[in-house]
Amino acid sequence: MILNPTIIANLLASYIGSFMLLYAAYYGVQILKHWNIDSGDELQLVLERKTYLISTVLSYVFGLQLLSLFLFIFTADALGPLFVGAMCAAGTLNVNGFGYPTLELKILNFILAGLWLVLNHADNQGYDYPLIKKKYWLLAVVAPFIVIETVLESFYFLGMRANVITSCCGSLFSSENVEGLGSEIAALPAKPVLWTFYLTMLATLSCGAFAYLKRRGGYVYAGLSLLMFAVSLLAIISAISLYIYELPTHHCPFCIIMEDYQYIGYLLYLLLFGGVVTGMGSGLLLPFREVASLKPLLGGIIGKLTLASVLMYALFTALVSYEILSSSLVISYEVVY
Amino acid sequence: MRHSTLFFLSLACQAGLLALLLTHASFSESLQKTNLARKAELVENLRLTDLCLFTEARYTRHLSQADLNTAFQDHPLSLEHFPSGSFTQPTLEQFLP
Amino acid sequence: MTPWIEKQRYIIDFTISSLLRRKVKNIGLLALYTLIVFILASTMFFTYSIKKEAKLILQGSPEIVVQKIVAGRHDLFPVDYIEPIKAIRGVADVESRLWGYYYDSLVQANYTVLVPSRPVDKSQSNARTTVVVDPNDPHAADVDKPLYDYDGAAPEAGTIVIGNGVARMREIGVGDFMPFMAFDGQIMNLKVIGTLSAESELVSSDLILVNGADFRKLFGIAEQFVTDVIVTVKNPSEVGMVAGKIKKKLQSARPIIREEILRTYDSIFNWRGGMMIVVFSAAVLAFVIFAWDKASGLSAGERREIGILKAVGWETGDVIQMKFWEGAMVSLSAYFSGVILAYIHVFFTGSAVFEPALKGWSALYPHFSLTPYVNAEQLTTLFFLTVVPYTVATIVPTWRAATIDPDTAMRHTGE
Amino acid sequence: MIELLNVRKVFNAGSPSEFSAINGVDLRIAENRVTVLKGPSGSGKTTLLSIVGCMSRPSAGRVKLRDREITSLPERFLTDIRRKTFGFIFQQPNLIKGISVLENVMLPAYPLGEKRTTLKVKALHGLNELNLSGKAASKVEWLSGGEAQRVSIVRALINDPQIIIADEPTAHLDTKLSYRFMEIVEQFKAQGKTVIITSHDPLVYDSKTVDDVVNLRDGKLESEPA
Repeated sequence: MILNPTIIANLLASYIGSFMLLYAAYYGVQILKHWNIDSGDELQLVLERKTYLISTVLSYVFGLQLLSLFLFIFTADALGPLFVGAMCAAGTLNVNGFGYPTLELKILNFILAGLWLVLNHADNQGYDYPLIKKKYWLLAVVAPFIVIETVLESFYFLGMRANVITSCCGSLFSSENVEGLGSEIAALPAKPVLWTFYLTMLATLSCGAFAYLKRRGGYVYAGLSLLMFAVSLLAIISAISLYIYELPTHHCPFCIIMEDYQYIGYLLYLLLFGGVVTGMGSGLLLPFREVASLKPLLGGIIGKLTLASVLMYALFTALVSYEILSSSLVISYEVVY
Repeated sequence: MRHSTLFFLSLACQAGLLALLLTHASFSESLQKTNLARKAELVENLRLTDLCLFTEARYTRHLSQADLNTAFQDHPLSLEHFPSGSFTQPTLEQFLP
Repeated sequence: MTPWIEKQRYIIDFTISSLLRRKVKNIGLLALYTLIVFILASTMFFTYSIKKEAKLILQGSPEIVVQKIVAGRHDLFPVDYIEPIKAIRGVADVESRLWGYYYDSLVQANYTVLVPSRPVDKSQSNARTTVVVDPNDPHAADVDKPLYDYDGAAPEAGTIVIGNGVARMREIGVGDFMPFMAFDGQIMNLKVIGTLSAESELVSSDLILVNGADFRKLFGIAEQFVTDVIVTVKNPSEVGMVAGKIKKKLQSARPIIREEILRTYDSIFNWRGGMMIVVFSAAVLAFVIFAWDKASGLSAGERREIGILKAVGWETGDVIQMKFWEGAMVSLSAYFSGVILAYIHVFFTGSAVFEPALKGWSALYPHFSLTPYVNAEQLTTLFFLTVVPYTVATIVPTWRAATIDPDTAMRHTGE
Repeated sequence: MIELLNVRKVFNAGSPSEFSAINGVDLRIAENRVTVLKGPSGSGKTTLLSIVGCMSRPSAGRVKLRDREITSLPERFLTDIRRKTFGFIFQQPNLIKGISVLENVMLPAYPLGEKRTTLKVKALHGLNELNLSGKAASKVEWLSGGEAQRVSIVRALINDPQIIIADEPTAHLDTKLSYRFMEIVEQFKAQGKTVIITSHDPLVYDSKTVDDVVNLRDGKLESEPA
């Protein structure tokens, strides 16, 4: 293990997050078991009060999850010099087999926690706790993931040995090394990927606008927003990063959050994560439109979420386009690596 | 004035001060660039290998050159009897991969 | 949206006035919190800056140093070994180094005595300043003071160049003589012909540069030995491989690669920073318990206040928000002031608090000012180490406070 | 306006210390009338009042407000109804120390996020009505008992509630101030508000302002009004 302040901070955050979530999930299960809205028993009153605790805890966990996602990448980046051959996060994440799974789970958990908050917000608008059981089932689903994430993260950090020869982003995300998903994504030709990105984005945005204005096609939009999330990540690795780094061979999704690139990555990823959470959240709420106590309000909430999602994706696209246009890199021909 | 205005004002002041200090940091970083380059040049010319931070004992001076003829430091994790041992360790990772 | 903002502002207004009503308690908490942030931030700033500084400065250190090890101990390096190393493919050059330590019983300090090799030839930058110091005019060099009054050439026999720390300790300067006791008890009086600049103290404070012949005379080292050798490699990417070959060829050799030195310094300060944080985590924990206790042990007055708020129409969520703002105010103020104070402490006052610990028993301690390197990573780490535990510790007590029954206000009869 | 059907309230249910404060109360409180809940201490007056005022939920039974069933509403909705419908006057003035009279008065409106300037105008107007305009900036600690009581009345009125609930309002007032309080109640009635008071003070329940008197004993209504 490497004793580094940032690693300690990471582990601390993830233990605290897991602990809080388990605590919340425990009461969530109590609620699932004993909930009876018509009762005026003290038990019911206690459970209703617990819902406040759980939503407070979950909002904190959500915030923590977002911050720790970035902190995690930061740490991975800062540890680069300790490992032979690792120059940035891409290399350090590869130090052992737990790095990338942790990162992927972190992203997944962030989205799940966000969806839970969306559901919670909608539930709080109804006077009879219409979604309470669904909400706590979802919580019960999210909790194990966060625990697994914590376990993986612990293994990742505790299993680190300085001076291990690892690959850096130069070889991992370059197409010389034809193994692994990373390099396969990187090997995708930049231009077609950009075309795909813009076309899917156009479809997503217009579908979102349609869903917002006509209140139809919400499910399609939710699906598209998830697809768009994946396509955007792909595009960042295989094409957009090239324009930001102004290097035709540097495919790294992590370096863009570094100081050298004016922290542009934060904005990009925040918009992207925000877009996918709100977009999927709108789809998540759609089945409950007909619930009596939510009927008058839910349409508005879904509309707002859709709008937020569309705006964030649009802003993301605008930012990406600006980066591409202002970049001095010109991919005028198909680069054959 | 409302308390909340005062609060946000003081928060903004603190954040501003911090931002100022960070600007100072990046400013002095670039200011120190030539200075650092010259220090690096001196290091290069004299073939130095270590910082002159811990001068209390011979073996703490050139940490990377590990002068092994000294007590209390044959084991890499042995406790130091010199106070600077609380800041540095006898070198660990000096062996080839 | 506007009602929401207005509501938050009302809540903040109220929170602040309620904090101010319990001034002593809250200022105590804030001061303690700030102190915790200050200590952690100072540690991080210091270790991080020194790490970065080491990394930048030592960029110029030798690619490979080869020592000889006998029975696991550092031994003099035979000159005969140089030729076999030169013969290894990929080796550009091999230079010998002569250096050692000298204990000065007068001031109880250890000096590093070093014989400078010829300066690295950099054809592109021949602009190195060479100042011939006139011994009769001590201020001659101040006109346009270069960083180094030293051009890298080895001093002539009988003369030395000293580091600024040595000059400071012995209160000597250019033109003075410095006596050394040689291995055989002979006294050698060497003349100081130059000092290394004060700005370079972090690397040169304890140096004494001598002539090769003087060095051998001082320490009694025979001509066929040197301290160690430096190997330069033609292709920088082959350093590791060349080092491996040297080790293979000369079993008793111990090659040290520059990258390893840099990595090691990185690890050392990482480890130390982490160590400090582990040590201080006891303090953080104590603080968190204190915060928990403060948040959960509501006084009768506070309970009554919350009861009134709830009775007049505040909802549980509103009280939670109030408590959230309370926590945010305390932790943000403490965080910012702690970080600002730490910055001032480390970069303006030269880590006055840490100096005794760093200095240890050193008689000769370099004077140096660190170049500030502060980045988002450090600030986020600090945030996680201080604000997050505090916030989490207060969630449950907050919720407890917020769910006080509104009718407590009604049931309250006595004042 | 408010209808209680077979309402019970049990504390510490299931434990040996279980006791029921309210035992099957049926009650209708009509609009624009002054109702007094009368009974010895421990008869469940305050508990009943807190159920009527949406501060707590009954263990069983139904509560209807303007024909809307509110028995099992979650707290956040109940609070929302409460702060818009009810104004509370307590036995103690229950003012928060350390902040000004004006801020105390504005307190119930904070969660509604009204604009501060309009809220301030409203609060000053309310203080003016009860001859307290000179005290707006002063601290609560400096008020006399009667002034504190009136400040708490202004606070109860800040959200313009339809129903005023007063719990033993005259318990700590002398005769003169108690009469003054009943005058204020009279004004409420004139403004078309509904007033519910708990009291065992004859000065209150024998007042000509009072329309209905409900007798409570051991958590039950006494059939014959005294």
